[in-house]
Amino acid sequence: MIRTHVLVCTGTGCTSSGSLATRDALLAELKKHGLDNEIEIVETGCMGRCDLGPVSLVHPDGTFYKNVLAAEVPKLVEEHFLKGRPYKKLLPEDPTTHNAVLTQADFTFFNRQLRIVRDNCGVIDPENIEEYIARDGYLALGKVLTEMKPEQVITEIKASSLRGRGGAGFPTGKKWEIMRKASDFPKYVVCNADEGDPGAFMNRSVLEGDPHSVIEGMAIGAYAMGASRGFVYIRAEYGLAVKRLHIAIEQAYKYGFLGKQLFGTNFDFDVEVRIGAGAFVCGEETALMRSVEGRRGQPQPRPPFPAQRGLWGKPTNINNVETWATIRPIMLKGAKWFASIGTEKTKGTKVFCLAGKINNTGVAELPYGTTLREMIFEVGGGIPNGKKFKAVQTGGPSGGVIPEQHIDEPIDYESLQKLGSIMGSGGLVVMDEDSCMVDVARFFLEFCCDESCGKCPPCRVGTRQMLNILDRISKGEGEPDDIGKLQDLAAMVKDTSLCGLGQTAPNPVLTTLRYFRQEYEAHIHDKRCPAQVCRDLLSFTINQEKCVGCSVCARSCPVNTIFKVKGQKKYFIVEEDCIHCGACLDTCKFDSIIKASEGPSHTAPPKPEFEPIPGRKMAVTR
Amino acid sequence: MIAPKQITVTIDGQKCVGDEGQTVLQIATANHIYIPTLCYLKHLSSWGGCRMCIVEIAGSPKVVPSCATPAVDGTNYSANNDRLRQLRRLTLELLFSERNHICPFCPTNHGDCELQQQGYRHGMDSVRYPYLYPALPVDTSGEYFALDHNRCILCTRCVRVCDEIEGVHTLDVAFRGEKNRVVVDLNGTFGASDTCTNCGACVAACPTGALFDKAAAFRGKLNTCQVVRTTCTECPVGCGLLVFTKENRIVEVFGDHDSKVSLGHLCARGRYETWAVPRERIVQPMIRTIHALKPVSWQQALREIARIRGKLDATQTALLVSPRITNEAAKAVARVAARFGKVGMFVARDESALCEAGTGALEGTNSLSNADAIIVLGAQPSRTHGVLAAKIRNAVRRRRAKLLVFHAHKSDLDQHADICANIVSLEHVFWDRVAEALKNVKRPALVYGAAAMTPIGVTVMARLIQILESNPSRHAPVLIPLPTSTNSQAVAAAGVEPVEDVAPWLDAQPLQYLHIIASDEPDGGARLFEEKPVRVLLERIDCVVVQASYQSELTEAARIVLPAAMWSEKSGTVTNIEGRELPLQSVLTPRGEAREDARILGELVS
Amino acid sequence: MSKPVATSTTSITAPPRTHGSSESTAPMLPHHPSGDQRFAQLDQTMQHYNYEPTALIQVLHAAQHSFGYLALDVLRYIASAMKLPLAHVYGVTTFYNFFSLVPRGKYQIMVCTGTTCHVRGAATVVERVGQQLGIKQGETTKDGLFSLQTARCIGACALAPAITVGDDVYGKLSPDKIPRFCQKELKKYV
Amino acid sequence: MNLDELKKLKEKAQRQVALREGNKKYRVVFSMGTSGIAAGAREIMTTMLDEIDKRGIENVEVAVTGEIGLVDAEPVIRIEERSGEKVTYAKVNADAARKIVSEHLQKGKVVDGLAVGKVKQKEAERLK
Repeated sequence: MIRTHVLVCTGTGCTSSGSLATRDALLAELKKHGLDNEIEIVETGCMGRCDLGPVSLVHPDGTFYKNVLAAEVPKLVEEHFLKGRPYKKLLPEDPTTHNAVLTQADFTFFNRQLRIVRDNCGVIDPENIEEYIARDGYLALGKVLTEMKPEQVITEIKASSLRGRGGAGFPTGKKWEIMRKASDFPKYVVCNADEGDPGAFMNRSVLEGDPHSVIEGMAIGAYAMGASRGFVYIRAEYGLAVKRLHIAIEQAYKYGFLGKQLFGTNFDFDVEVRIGAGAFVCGEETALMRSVEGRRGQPQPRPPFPAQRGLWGKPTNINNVETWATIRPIMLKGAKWFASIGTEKTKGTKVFCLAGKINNTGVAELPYGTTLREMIFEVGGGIPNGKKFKAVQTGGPSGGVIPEQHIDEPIDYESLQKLGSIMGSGGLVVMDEDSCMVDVARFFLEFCCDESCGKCPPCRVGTRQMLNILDRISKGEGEPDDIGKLQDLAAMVKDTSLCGLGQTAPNPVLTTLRYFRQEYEAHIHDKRCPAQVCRDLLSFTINQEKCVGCSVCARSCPVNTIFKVKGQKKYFIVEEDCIHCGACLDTCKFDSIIKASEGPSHTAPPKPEFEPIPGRKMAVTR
Repeated sequence: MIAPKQITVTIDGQKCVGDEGQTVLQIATANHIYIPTLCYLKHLSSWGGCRMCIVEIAGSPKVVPSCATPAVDGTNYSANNDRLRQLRRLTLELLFSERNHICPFCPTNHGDCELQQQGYRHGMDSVRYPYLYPALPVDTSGEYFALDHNRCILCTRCVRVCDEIEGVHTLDVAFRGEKNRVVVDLNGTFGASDTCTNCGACVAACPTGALFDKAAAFRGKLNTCQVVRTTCTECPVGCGLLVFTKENRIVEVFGDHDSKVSLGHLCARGRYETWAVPRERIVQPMIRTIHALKPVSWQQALREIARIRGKLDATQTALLVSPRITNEAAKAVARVAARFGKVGMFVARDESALCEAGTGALEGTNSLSNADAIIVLGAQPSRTHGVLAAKIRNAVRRRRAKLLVFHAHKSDLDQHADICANIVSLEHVFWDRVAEALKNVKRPALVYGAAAMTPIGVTVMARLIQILESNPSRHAPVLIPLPTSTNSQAVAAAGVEPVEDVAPWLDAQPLQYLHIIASDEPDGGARLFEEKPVRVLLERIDCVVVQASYQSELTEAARIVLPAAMWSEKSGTVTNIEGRELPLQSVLTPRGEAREDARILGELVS
Repeated sequence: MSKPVATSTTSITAPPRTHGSSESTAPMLPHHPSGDQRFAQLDQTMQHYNYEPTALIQVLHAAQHSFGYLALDVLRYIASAMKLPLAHVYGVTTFYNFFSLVPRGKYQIMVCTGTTCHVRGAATVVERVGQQLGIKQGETTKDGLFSLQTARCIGACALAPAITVGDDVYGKLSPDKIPRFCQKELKKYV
Repeated sequence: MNLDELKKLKEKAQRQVALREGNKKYRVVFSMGTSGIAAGAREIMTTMLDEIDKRGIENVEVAVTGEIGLVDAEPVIRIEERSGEKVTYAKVNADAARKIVSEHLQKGKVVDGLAVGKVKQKEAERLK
């Protein structure tokens, strides 16, 4: 009998930390001790804490281990599996309570969560359909097909008040109803797995951890709406998710959950995977459909909406991964149960990605209405290195930043919108005092400019013009009327752009202007970057008192602009050639490099005489 | 067909009635409400990219492109208000800042450029944003037109027209975002493209000076030109032309959107070959002296002809005419026929049977647009009847109509064909495949050319018709005969005998006088020499009179040359393959002393 | 510290479709005149998708996988086999970041420049990797081994800043770790 | 596949993942310290695992722990019930192990002759 399951996370995060090597080492070590008949290794999807990877969960005890590198495996096996006590070294510490964590239940990051969508993630082997079946997999589909009429399914979804998890929060039941009523055939359902928001990977974690839940949701939706063919449009960057999805689809066909006459009814349903090729705009419904059709992913005006004219001109319903994965639990546990979770307007839970300057990075599922403070300081464990929280960016490049004064706002569609941001796909990127808001705005705008499909001038040219202004500002070449120009352009791009990408592209600029205008002004008027990020506004000098003359900085300097002061064991940075890359700062062990946010001209000390270096031309001797 | 439901909407406070399914722009235009557009072009799918035609829907903060938004009954739209005007102006500003739109150096400056017009209309007198001006290449390698990327606003009208009307999809947009660019094939050039048909539809569709005709550039503003509507006589399809002229010179030729035959489309021949290719005109009557042809007056020339003919018996004379003559000229030929020993019309090989077969159905060419199977038998429409080929390509590419091509020569249609075969030596199994392909076809069309009139062609055609008729649910196939000569069917109908082999015709009896009406045959009638013996036979004839527009080998062989009016100088009618009588309008006054064929004939016999 | 991991995650070919008619109406294609086996592979992929024009992106993925990049003659081959206009194929190919028309290094070094990586210093990471390899973004090393690119979020935000080399993902590579990373880890690929 | 087949399959598959659900009635804890291993605890455990498997008992999870504290009585097994009841068996041999499975784990009857004492939960807390 198998007495213990060792769950090894093999999601993208943990595999990149070496979880496959861990798995192999575990196999070998268990075999060595003759434990391979009683202890089984299960590869699972993402457990949500990629930053602690490779992570592992031992059942039945529920012990949660972090950083389970292959080298730690012998000791782990000895301690836990032979001696039966937790291997303390690999137990994580809860940054909120500063206690060592034994099980997930002891960990604020996990115990605050309510897992509906990610219920199976990190618990089952995503490549084994039977484990999914064991957790009521495809039961909802079976019941729906044999016991419910399509209209009843839609009524149930409407009763649950489920809103689309892709960003806009459109009521799913209503969307399905419109599609149901469309009279044209055939109809298609599409799963949008083109999670392009930088800083968001909840869809990836669901597809890697529980691909069947998405397939089952799509099948239920297809039945309710009268579709018989579905597509999963997934980013090519998500190799592992693609692989697991393919495996899942293959297995679902084998077990008769896809294909012809499912559950003995007349309902046929086929699913195909379409892999994107790196275009953010393809997350937009109409662009996505063009891409599924093998064309350039350029959006089209709506109306007509996809439910009227979608793929190949036929009615098409597009929902995102998380929405599809929510269907199954609703059908299993009922709309009432689902509607009891969340806020008045937004029901259920949302998977969030916590990233950036935060202690607990990872994927967490919480009910709507959780406040940003709870999210960041409890689930997220606060800001590392004792830094100060500055802002949180929600909704990716289409969203905006929310500053500290609004941190007690509940997270739902309406309140985020009120603050000038959006929910988007649920990415939360936390920024601390070292993040420059002009730089952040510039970063997102550059992203949108790069990813603009170029179909309409406001987005194609407007974002470029805005970016040029921001570029200037971050270089210290800002002009007094730049803020006004930015605001005008932003309003125009927002109003006139064809699709969501352009309509929301100005959001980061608008919100940073709204909450951090003084930072823009510091850049423009004082030529200063308060957060010390914008390179052209920085200066690096060596504290001559502290310098011990070890020469590490000089050797690390890529432009050879650090020289030895003649006759002394000191080094000196010649400002003229300095590119402000910060390599010297990173390498100095004596804390003697000073980074300042004033422009170089403010701080440059008088230049001493240097020792000539053989073979190197002396730079500037002004 | 059920009449579409009527809907009522309010646009800018005005009650407008339209049909369900129409866009806001369509209804507005029909009700004389102007909405500015750039990427929109009637007859093309809407793109909705330029953001000029944006309108507001009452109760919604968002703006929508009226060209792509279906009007909803009872809705209140704003098409022109301060906010929209401001947004449009800013859009224009961004467009002007994007690429090099410095007007004085542009062939469409001063009125022909829609971008410029919109700039004026919206009071866009300055650009507040820095000019981005990437240095982009100019492709001048094309035979008739050039592409200057610096002036492109990426409206994709050219791309859509190339795909949706000409059906070759030589153009597309490549790259992404601000790097977007219109490309030819795999980012090649027009000159090197083997898919481009040079139809020039892209140039006609371009709202700016990005695509321009080399022969028309800087020759005059189109909005100050005279415009004449006439018919193309390059082939028997009979496309409508809009000819722009200035000071008795053609500046530009575009397709006529009101033409029932071509709906505004043209092929390279109709659009360019007739005017953008320099040819040596004959501008004066000429009589051969020992050394060369010497210009004379009409009077002298006619007197000389009368002198020669006076000496001859009618049976020693013959009249050979080109099928390009107008119906009126054909009647004139018929009238004077008795005065010649014989009268003939030179046509291409195997084409006389086509002439005798008469013309096809009246809506023949347009019926291709809803045929669900097209059989092309013994014809090469993409070489000889460009506009028809475009219709075939579109039926196949856009509506997935079946295409069966039976021909000895390769053509670009082959790549679209379900079945493509040489008509000689077909096996039984093959016919099963054909029958299979045509099984559920409801509206077949059969386009057949001269090669279908050969014995084997006739057999194949009989077989095809048999297959089509054995299908119970079909309509009778639409038959479209496709002679290559412009007006041959009408000329034959007027009683002029088609002559495929000129040599035996000439050789049948000793001739002393031969009058050839080559009219404005592009080669000046020299195609007669394709039959080798003709040259020798002509040398034997005492007097050869050639009545032509262009100098050629044929005129070199003539004793007397008469200057004939060319297509743009004629008026009258021609009859196309559908039997439509189409008007020819004279566009220019004849060059030099050129005269219309019918008049010359009349004077000849008076 | 980061560890390289060999994941066979970039397999692009889909499992056989279990629905729809498999009857192919496309003509039998002559093999590519060069006799290059990779074209035969490409034929197979196209056949798998029944030469459906809508599968163009999937076919391009497969082609890039076997050829390393999409040369014009490969595009031409695909266009004629799938009966697609050349310009359309070119337009689609150049729209998507994933496809490259020019040869690239044997290993793609992709520096993630997603939001999280950005706030954790991705821009400096790109610069330092470039300095170490002596190339700029978009370039390939002289030995043809590595090319340096940036990616729009690879979804490894918890490991920011992250880099992928070929199929391997490396995480938590803050700028100061780059010299060591380049000197030690990249050696494995040489 | 129809709904009944699915339900059957589910029951079968549930056993695979049951360990991860964590709400078993019995938890069998083996003392696996040095002396326990020396006294043959590993073999006893294997025997017991086989027996549980053979009888298809599902409501049991098996764990190991360090020295329980009855060095002289090894091999020692403690069976903890969800209710908090704990029973310790000492000097368990293969036969005893099988008997514990059949009696205690399957029928819920404590094997009196082998049990060294029923420990109430409070006491157990104290012992920890």
